[in-house]
Amino acid sequence: MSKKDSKKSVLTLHPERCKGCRYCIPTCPKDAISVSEKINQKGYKPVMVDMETCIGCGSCYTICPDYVFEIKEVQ
Amino acid sequence: MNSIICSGFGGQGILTAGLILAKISMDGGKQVSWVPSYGSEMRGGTASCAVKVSDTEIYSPFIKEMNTLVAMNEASVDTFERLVKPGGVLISNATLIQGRTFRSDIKVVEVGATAISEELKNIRGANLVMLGAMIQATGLFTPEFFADGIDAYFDAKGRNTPLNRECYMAGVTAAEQA
Amino acid sequence: MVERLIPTALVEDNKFCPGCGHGIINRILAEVLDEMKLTDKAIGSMAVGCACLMVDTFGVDWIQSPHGRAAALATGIKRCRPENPVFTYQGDGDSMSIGFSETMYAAFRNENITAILVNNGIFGMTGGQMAPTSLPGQKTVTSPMGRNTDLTGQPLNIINQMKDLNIGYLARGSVTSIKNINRVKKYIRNAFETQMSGGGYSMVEILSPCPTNWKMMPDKSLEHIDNTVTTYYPLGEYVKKGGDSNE
Amino acid sequence: MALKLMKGNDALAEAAVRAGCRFFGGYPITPQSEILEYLSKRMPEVGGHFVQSESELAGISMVHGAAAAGFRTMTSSSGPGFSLLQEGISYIASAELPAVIINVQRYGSGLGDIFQAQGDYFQAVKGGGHGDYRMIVYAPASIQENVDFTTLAFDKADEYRNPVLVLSDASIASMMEPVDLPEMHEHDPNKSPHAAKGKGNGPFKRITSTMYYIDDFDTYIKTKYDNMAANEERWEAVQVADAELVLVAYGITSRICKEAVMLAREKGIKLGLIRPITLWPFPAKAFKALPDTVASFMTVELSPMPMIQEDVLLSLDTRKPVHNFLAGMNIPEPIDIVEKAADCIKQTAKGACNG
Repeated sequence: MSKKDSKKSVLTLHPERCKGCRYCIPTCPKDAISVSEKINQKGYKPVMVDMETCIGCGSCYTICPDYVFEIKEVQ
Repeated sequence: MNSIICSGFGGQGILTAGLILAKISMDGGKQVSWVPSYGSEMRGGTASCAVKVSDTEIYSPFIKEMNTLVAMNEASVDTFERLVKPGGVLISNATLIQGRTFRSDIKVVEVGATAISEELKNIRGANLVMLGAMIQATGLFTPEFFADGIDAYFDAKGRNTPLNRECYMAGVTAAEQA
Repeated sequence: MVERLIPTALVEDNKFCPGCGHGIINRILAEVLDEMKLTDKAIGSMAVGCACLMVDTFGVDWIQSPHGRAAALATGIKRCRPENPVFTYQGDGDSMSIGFSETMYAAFRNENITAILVNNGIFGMTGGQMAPTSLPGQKTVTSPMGRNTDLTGQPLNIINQMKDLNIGYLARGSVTSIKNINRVKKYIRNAFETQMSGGGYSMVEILSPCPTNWKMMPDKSLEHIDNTVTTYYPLGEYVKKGGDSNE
Repeated sequence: MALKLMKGNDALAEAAVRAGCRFFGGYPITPQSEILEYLSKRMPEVGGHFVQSESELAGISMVHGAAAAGFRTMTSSSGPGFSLLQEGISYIASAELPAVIINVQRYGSGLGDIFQAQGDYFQAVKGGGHGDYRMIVYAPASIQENVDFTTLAFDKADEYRNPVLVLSDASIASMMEPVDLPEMHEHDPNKSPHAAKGKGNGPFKRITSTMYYIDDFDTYIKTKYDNMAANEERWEAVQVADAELVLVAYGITSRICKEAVMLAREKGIKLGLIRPITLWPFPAKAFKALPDTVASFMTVELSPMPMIQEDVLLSLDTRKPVHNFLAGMNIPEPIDIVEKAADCIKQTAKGACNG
């Protein structure tokens, strides 16, 4: 169990999947999500995440209809 | 080719009589068909079935003119007597069909089938009495072969009683004496 | 803290509109199937509507039925393959309008299947026409003056139709918040657990936003569900036979 | 094997069971309800499944589901119910799934009535559902053929992965004749290449319209139905070698026509008979093989309007008169058929045309 304590939740972003619904922005408890300016392959302005602020809580994963976010555990 | 119509009130076991005839004929190596009455003209309580028994292929299973009519009630005679072929046989249930003048160019065998079956305490066996009379009058099969067929038919259903054969044989005897 | 990885059944990006609730529901359904180790055995029955868009992106065996008949197909599948988890995934127009009879009779027979009915109050794929579930006064392309309930009837509450039947599980959730999404995931899990224990018919109705046809921004769509839609279609578990109790 | 005296509907249902059919979904309607009644008892005996569906729409969709699960499966209906089956039949054809459909024809459009008829011909053979599909349609004329062609229908449905129709009628449904039933055949649903059973470790299956996944689908589907048309024609020809007029009739009517042919021959009238056994594909080859003595045709149909007549005309290389005997709701008498045929022979000699 001691190893678990050393793990950290890290967000992986798939901005190419984002359709710009922005459900994630008010859902993020740390206000770490904002809209980027460049347009993705689907034609939307995808969200971007301030990784310094992100705590890897997974709220964005839960609300996102388009599988833009994943939370992975790393050492 | 033998064309037989069995006709009577619904509930007189007339479809079953035809079915027994078809089944025993089949077991006797004949080609057979059995068609129940169908269509609005047959409504109003009268049921009938058309049975063909043949040594050769049966084309149409339907019957317009018949060799033999098994008539359990008055309405059956009204409907079908005129369609019996000249020289054909009409088995008439004399318990219910009385005081009638029949065609003279057919053989009419009057058997009190309902009364006989009542005497034998097997009221549902009136159709078997009629079958006995029909077999005797037409010579379609030997009476004994057909009697064994009736036993086999009810044995297969698991509800045979000696009364079935008795009813049938009473019909054979009545036709002999008629 | 646990990992939140995209479930294995989501084999391609979904094809739904921005802000569509189907995407969220697809993911939580896929999560439940993965967590219960049912993804490899599941057989889905879909019919006609936006749900059809899942046929290439949601990686389980699919059978496509005529419009409305998904529950009848699922009946045929489940009777033949009782060991497999069999589910329907349909919208409200599909399951409650043209398919009302098939939907109700699957419940009436207590078929051991799971029905996921996504209620967004309109026919989505055909362009936002009025559905049985549309709210009184709701403007749609076929009720341009707002739904007149004198002429079209009251909104169809499928839970009310089913809750007195002899069935295994019945619940209604929504996907408007983390809390509601987690709760509806639990409902879906309860539904499949009901099926896998032979508990009979299970159905989860999910209130879901259609920003495109509602002509609302996505965030307003979620507010609309919370503030208005749920007053007609209250959330909660209505029938629950067996399993743990969580509410 | 011992012969069994069976009703048409019962024999058909037993044949389905013996062909390995293990799912039936259907709705009561006269004159096919005995098929449901029989299978409601018989299916559980063989480990199969019977569902009395809430409608024909649901019944055919249950069959669709069972077919997708890899099972041999069947539904049956009649007239008004057959109309409701069309949706599902089109979908099953589109998904290229095997299934057997029974239509025990009854009389009339709308509610109609329960007695024998052949008025569903167009709906059966021209494709009653939407879109581009065909079905092999078998027309049994006896109880034995009810058994034989129901059995064959399951094999052909599997062979072509396509629904197959058995077009019976109220007469054949209710009459009894001796039948020789085939042995029990077990069908392994897991060996059906199309069966949905959960993806396991492999790719997932999408059992939907195959048009989505086949390149040049137009050519593919046309080739499929062309092959069926080329290989599946069946018919019976009776006394056609020297016939002047050939009767054309299927199912129960063909048996009356056979009697009419024999009757005509006794009178020196040279009638023959072509009995289509498959109504689709219509046995055009039977007509191409006829001798030059045949100067005209007469269809005999249990409907008030001609239907088969159209397909006979389409099957003839040369324009020869095609008359019809429209019996409507009445079982025709062989003698009446012979008399009209004799009249048609005379008319033809005078150069009269169709009708």
